[in-house]
Amino acid sequence: MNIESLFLAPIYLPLLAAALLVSAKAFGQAGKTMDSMAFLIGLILPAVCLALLKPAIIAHQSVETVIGAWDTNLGIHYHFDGLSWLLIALHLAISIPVFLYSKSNPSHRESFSIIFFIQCASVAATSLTADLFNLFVCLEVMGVTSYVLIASSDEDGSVLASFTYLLFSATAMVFFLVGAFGLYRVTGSLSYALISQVKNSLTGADLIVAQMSLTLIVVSTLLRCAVVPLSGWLVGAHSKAPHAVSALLSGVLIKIPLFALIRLLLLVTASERIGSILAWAGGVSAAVGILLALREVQAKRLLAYSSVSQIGYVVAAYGLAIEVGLESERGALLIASSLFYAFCHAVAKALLFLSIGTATDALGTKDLSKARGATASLKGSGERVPLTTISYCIALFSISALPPTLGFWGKNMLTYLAKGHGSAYLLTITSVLTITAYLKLSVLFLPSKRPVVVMKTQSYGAIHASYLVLGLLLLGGGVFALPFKNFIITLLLPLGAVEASIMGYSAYSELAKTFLTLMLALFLTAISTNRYCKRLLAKFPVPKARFADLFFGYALALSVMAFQLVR
Amino acid sequence: MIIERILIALLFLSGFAAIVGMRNIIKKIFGLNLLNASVVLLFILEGSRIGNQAPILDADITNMVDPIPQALMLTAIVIGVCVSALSLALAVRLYKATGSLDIQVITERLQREH
Amino acid sequence: MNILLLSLILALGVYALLAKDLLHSVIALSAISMLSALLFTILRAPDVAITEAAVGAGVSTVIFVWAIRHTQRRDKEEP
Amino acid sequence: MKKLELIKIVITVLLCSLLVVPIILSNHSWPTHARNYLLANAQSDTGATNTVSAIYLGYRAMDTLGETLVLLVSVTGTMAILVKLGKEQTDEETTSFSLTPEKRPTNRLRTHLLETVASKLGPIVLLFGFYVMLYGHISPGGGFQGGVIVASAIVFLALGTEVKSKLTSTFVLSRIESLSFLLLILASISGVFFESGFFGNPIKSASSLSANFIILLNIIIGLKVGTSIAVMCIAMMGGSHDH
Repeated sequence: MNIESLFLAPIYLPLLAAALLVSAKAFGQAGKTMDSMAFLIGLILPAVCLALLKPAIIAHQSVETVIGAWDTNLGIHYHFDGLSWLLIALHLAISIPVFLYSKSNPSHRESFSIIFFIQCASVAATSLTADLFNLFVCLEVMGVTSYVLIASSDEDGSVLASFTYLLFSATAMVFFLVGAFGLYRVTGSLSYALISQVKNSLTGADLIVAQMSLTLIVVSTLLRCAVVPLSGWLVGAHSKAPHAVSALLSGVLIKIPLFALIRLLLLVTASERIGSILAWAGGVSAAVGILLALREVQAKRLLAYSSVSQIGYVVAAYGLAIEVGLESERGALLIASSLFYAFCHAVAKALLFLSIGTATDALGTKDLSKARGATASLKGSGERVPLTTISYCIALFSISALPPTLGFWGKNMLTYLAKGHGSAYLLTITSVLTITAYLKLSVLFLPSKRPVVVMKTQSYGAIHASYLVLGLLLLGGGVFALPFKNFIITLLLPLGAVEASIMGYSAYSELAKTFLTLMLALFLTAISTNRYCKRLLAKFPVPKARFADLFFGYALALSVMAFQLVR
Repeated sequence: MIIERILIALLFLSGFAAIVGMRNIIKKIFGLNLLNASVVLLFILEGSRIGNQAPILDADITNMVDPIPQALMLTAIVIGVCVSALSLALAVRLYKATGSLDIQVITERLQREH
Repeated sequence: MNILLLSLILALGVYALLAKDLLHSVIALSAISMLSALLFTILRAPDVAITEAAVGAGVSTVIFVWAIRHTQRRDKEEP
Repeated sequence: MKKLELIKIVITVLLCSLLVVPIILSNHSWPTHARNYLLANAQSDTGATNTVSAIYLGYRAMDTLGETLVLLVSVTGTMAILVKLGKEQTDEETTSFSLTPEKRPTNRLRTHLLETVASKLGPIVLLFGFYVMLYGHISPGGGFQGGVIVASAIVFLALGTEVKSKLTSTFVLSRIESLSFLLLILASISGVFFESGFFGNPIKSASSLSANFIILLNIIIGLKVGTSIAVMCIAMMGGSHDH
């Protein structure tokens, strides 16, 4: 086994698992044994491969390989380094518990697992690829699997959400193709390295064509990350999907394309301009997302809006890092904190979706104005240890950036590093509002006077296993946050990042700040639950996203980005 | 030369306008099909400018067209058809659920259920 | 010749979008695929031509017809 | 309100066209070095004279794998929706096809002419499909195109009533499909154990036929594509012909 075969394992092993499941299904052999075998091959073995690769990436080994071992530039280049290792690790950390959870739902049969494994392979391929057209194919596979998984819910609303997402992103992918056409035409190549070689020598009209093509590619990829103004599709899709799928989509799938894009962005000229737009877009996403979440009354929709808001943090730090340049100390720290926060949010949001999903299922309603007493209902439906409530609390602490969880370190480091940029203010306001929004969500678990209605009883073994993995990641990560952070910085070094440590950062002042934030949030909650204030809030118009508005946002993003790049 | 490109650009824009503006969801999918077709035409048309022989290596081949866009478009055509098949299946399910193909009516009827 | 084919394709495309009868639109799209296949043959792309003829004119037409059969044939504006 | 909507749509299309049209109209000369490289080396690298096949299943085989996955996933998704639709409604009416509502089962629309011609044509088309599939490395065509033709042949056989073929049963078809998908994945992984890497040619020096790996992939992809599209089309035409 050479290193190429090892780091490509997260692509082909899930595919093998999917193929085995397809055959088992066709030959009527599907069952528990087959499922566990697929789980071993498709998820555990890739994790083992990643563990085996750890020495190589700590030694800063970055490997560029051509799939199929062709000794020419025509082949598809795959690039392996610390970043791709981290992305695949992030995905595995979420998808293993999510797969366990999905087994608790009897309506998720073999076809669910098959599509799930294909999606795993596409995520790994997206984080490794260094070829423009292959990125297109990977994004399409990722997209198609998402559409099918979203629509696999029994609700009719999920079909509309899936359809909207499909049409929006399929159209954007055609624009991506036009971008690939433009870049191939002026540079004569599809692999990132060769594109950047040629692109630096372009002048005049050719340069403009290249920049416009790049705009189309970047914006079409960012669509998958749901940055404002491209986020209209997310709320429907993530709130209507089955719980396991929501956890995976909100946790991982909106972040992978963002970090896969970094290879392309680092190679091109004037990437700092894209960075500055992204920094602002991130701040605005964070603020807009949380404001919309505050007035939402449906549990899963609130979580989905909060995803828009949280991805804003990641994008803001990411954009700032690109703006200041990854070679500088601040840039290196920023990109590391962006990835670190992506990890925090992925785990916390996955846990939130799973626990809230289980709770609302047990309650039989998603409406936050009515639903109370989830803990009792869960107990009634057969949960002996109130692990759903406990894990909700852990996730709540993490996403509100309260110690001792992972989120405390992640969010505070990120806002500390972003200081000085305008969007940092937006991020600070957002962190107060986040706590308010989640306090509003927590009413689900308040005790209720009404008698407990048991919707259905089920076994909680698999569900609890998934909670345990995610909850331990949050708590354990909180304890070992600093070594973890240093590990990420070390891994990102081959990208051009310098060795850097956080100067002037002290946990005590952060604790004080967190306390202030918490108090402010409690104060705001007290105000907003006031009768008069509620009446006032209800007067604000609800933004009604129509289909054409999605594309309006897309056109807006395209023109802003193009204006910045071509100017 | 330039007229061909303008025609393709017009095809692209009419497809895009249909996706954005049409209210019938099946018409939107037609628009997506046209969009795909225009990009495929664009790649093949421009890739064929540098030669006049099909890209099959016979003995007397000297000046063939660029095969790369052709290989890429094989993939793009198939992906396009797969996506539109899936979207049509979703559209049929939406119709069965709401009894309409109009995106606004569908949205309203599905929201009313909640 | 290319220009002629392309303008035919454009005209059929616009017709497919504006026709009130969805089945007519499907036939127009199918014709677009056939014309594109012809154009690809002229442009020395036989592989793409075969694919477009088989996939675009064949499979996608079947799926479109199936979808229209299960929904409605008329594109009517609803109030 | 309606006017505002219209203005929004017009602005959207205009802004997007501002970006896309310059790229489409760009006059930069088309790059030739890839073509020149292929002209010189494609045959010695891959053994295929059809350079499109050489790229499609050789240099860029990874894209083809992705495309096959998209097909698999979308067929699976469509079939799941079909199954859901089938549960909801059992009696079929053909109101949508005739402009005046009629109530007769779908198969009555098939005429005797169609049935006879389809069943006579089916085997010939099947043969042609396999020809396109097997000769993809030297002539236009290949696994995917051949597969679609095979699928249409199977649909012909399913339409016709004269020949009763096992091939039209979704049961058999989905078994072939699943096996060929497994074979495709195994073929792509096999290179890992023969030191040519993922998607490397594992039998490069094993046989005198230099295009062996491309032919193998063509057959596997053809079977996979043909059967999965046939399954979908037969299901769409209203039920499988399980005996």
